Amino acid sequence: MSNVQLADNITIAMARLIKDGERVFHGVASPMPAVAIQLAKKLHAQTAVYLSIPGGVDAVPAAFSSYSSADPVLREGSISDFPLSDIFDLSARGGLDVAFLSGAQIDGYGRMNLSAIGTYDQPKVRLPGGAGSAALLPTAKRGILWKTNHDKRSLVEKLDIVTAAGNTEFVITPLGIFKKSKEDGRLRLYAIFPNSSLQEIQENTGFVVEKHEEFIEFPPVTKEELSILQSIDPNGTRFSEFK
Amino acid sequence: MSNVQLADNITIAMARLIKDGERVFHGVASPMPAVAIQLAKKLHAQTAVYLSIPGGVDAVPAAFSSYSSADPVLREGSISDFPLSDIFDLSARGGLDVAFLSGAQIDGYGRMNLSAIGTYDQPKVRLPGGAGSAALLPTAKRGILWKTNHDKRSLVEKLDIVTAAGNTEFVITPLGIFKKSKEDGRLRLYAIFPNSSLQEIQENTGFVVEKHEEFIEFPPVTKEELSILQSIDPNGTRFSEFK
Amino acid sequence: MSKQTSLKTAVAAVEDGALLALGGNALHRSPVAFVKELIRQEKKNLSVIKTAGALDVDLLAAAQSLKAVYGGYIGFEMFGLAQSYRKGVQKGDITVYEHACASVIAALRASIYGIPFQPLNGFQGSELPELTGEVRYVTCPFTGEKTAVVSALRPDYTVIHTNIADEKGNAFIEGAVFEDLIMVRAAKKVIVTAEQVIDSESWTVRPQVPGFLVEHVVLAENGAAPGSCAPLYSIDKAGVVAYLQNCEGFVEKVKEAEIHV
Amino acid sequence: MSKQTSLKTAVAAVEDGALLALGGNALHRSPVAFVKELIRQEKKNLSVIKTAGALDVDLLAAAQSLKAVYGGYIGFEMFGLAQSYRKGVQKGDITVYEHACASVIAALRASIYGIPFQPLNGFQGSELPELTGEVRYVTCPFTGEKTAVVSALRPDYTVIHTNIADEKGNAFIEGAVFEDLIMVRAAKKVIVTAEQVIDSESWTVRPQVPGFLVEHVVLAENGAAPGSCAPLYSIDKAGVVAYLQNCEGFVEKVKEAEIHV
Repeated sequence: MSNVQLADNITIAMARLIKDGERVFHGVASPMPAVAIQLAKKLHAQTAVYLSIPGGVDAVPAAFSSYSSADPVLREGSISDFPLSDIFDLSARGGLDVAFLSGAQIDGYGRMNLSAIGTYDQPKVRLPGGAGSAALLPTAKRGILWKTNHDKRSLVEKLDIVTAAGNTEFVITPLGIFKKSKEDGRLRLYAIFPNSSLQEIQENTGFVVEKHEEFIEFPPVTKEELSILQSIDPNGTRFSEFK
Repeated sequence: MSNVQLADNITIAMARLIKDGERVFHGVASPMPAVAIQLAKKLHAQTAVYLSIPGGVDAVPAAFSSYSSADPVLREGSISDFPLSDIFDLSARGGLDVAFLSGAQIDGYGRMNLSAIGTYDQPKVRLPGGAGSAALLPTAKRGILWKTNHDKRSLVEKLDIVTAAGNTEFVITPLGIFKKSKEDGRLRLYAIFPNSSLQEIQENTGFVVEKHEEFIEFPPVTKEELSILQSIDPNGTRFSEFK
Repeated sequence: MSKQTSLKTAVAAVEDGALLALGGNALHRSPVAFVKELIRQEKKNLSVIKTAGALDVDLLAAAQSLKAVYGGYIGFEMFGLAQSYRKGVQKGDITVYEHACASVIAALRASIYGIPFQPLNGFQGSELPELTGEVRYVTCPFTGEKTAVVSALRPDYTVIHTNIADEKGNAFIEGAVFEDLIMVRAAKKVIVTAEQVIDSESWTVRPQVPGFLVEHVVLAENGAAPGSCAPLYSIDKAGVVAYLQNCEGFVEKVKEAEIHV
Repeated sequence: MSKQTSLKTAVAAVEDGALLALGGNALHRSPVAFVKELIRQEKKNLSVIKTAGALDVDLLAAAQSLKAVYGGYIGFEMFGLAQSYRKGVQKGDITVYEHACASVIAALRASIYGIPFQPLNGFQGSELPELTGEVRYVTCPFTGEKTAVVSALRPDYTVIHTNIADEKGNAFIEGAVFEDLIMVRAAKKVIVTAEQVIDSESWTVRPQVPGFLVEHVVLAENGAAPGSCAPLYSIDKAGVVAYLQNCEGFVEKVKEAEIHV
């Protein structure tokens, strides 16, 4: 399956998870969430509130940057401001519904590591750091995490460092969607993308993969979704994580 | 002596105490400080920074309100904003030079009461409250207090309630100016206005009055001061506390 | 779905016993129209958060609607004391939690930040901490310093009066914002009254209050009078004096004045 | 007296070992021209405070000028890792005090408020508190709640790059302010670089940075490049890629480029 289709699946899956009226944030290095929020707002979540680092509320950017998800283009079309510090405060007081976050490693509890591979003090690879995650993941109502690769190095039984933990509800990968189980707080398989299979996911995941109690067949991407997606992101910024 | 001259003396004395470059704040019910700051900025303190409740920096109001020192006219002519919350923060981090404050009662240590006459829980007279004083007086570098009456009910040996204490440097009344002594932290008489005398001040003050180690003859109000004062405040807002 | 509603409906949402933060400062841009409707609806046992309050707080006191005040200054500046508030406190009907204006802000910040308390630098030498119980002390775990802290104050409603609002809740304040933007963020719910309500497509200025934080928008022309709402109107001296000369009479008139919006 | 000075003079004021807060976020409106001059003047042992940093922090790492970072994210987003920073940390030359971006803000707020520590709601389940020592816990004296707190971070200098400044230090940021206004208030001293310096009498917009908080103003056209400074210029992809392909070579060129301002 082409990267184009993988990115479309992930972006559309993200959009579908956004509910109408929710306050939704993404941070740096988040091209797919940035596009997905616009998509959701054109589909079923027209009153969702879009918040991002440049601080505009409900921006409708004319285009996206392929290099940065903190670019001031993401403030275009907004009529009021709500800077990053306000967004963190909003989450801290229980007013942020969705935070899109990612990690170099994600474990079976939906915790993530973006600090280092190896140890904190003597890292093999120093990673960028969790940005807002350590404050947002435990305070936002729903964390939606994603990975552009699905392998045992990324989806691990044990994180090298727990950068952030908390309210991860979904983890989306090129192969499918995990959802945290209310039974034991562990990620279980919620949906499988058409390009993949339970077996492929099990073989490429570092933690035990079981089906979620709410497991669904992933509803096929619709023409409407694809068409609006294409009109929102004609330059394919959503593919930039796969380049 | 007329109230006009009393207010002019106090206002000019306030202006003289402002040093060039200082960051100076007044709050509610402060017509004389509001005028005095403008006067100082036209005389010797041209780079003093004027801060007030409406939040404009270095406002040059075309006129003053006789009813309120929080009036948005006090934002006129400013080119940037620094709201009240910022002013309190500035003082808290050691960046505010002068706060003009007043109290219903002031004691011999320059502490003040604007909370109540009687006890806090069962007051004879509930007063408005200290506004910013309890936070500003201990943190601003210099507190300049004033009273429009000078009697034993106002300048007392013991406050009914200590609303605020701290860095009071001067207390100005219609009769003269007290300055805190570095020796024992008590107010001592620093200057006597031309309309008064040491004896009058001693007889009308509730705490023991001694001359300050830096006692000065109050330099006569100059024509320049009076003329600029009149041009800044042609409507006599500075007299409104004496009406 | 428009958030615009009538003053009656917006006020009806406020329950007896609610904790309200009221915007504006002293006699400027405070939500007087809203307070008058609180009185008409005979709300009881309200607690009010305010840095510097005047007519808004005193009206509630005159109407016997006020249980407690968390504030730095309640008075009419050059017009004199807040007579109804003062009498209510002296009679023991109203409890004053006297703050510094700065500690009101700190307490609101705690709510903004989702934390139970907020440190601040102030109150050294003041008797207010022991008299009110509002200020306590914590030892800094980094420096060992004794640090004053206040408890979070989270208004059930923050009510602000603004120059322009739209049907989505976006609101613009011309000039002095006072503590309104802090109060808006600290509250569970926000009600905006405005001199003018426009369509959200037609903004030519940038509103400081983002609509998504706002629950109700109410058109209230002259909504801060007899206080000021710059640049539209200044303090109405005669109106304030009339109030102070007969607070109870003023309240009666307010109650008789049926509103038709 | 004008606060405008040359880049050289402003940078010369920064001492080795200084704690700097750098404005902007990621590759946007960060003070790159200032950082380049820090490198030319061979400053050593600098510590940097940043929410999300990129070229500014990495350049200092590449030039061996960086001792420590207090930050939430140091990386080039879609361009990849911050190579010099990463290597410096891996070699043990640079100490990372990894914060959440929110706790950087909290630590700066403590400085703004003149308090030794700031509570925040976050870090539940994270190992960062024990790994960095930057987050400790205090018991709320009102509720008994265990509350995370960070120590005040007070920059010796905050340096921000802005669109327009004047000779008095007033500065205007067009569009996204990022964390600049917080950093400005938290610092002991503030240096503003600007794309344009105008006369303070000629403002047609309202600057967000009041001049009295600012020490030096420096004209720095293209001062954030190859990062962006909206609406004047976007990220210069070629410039960023060239840097990442040869960080040390880039630093050498910076050092060779004598500036004439």
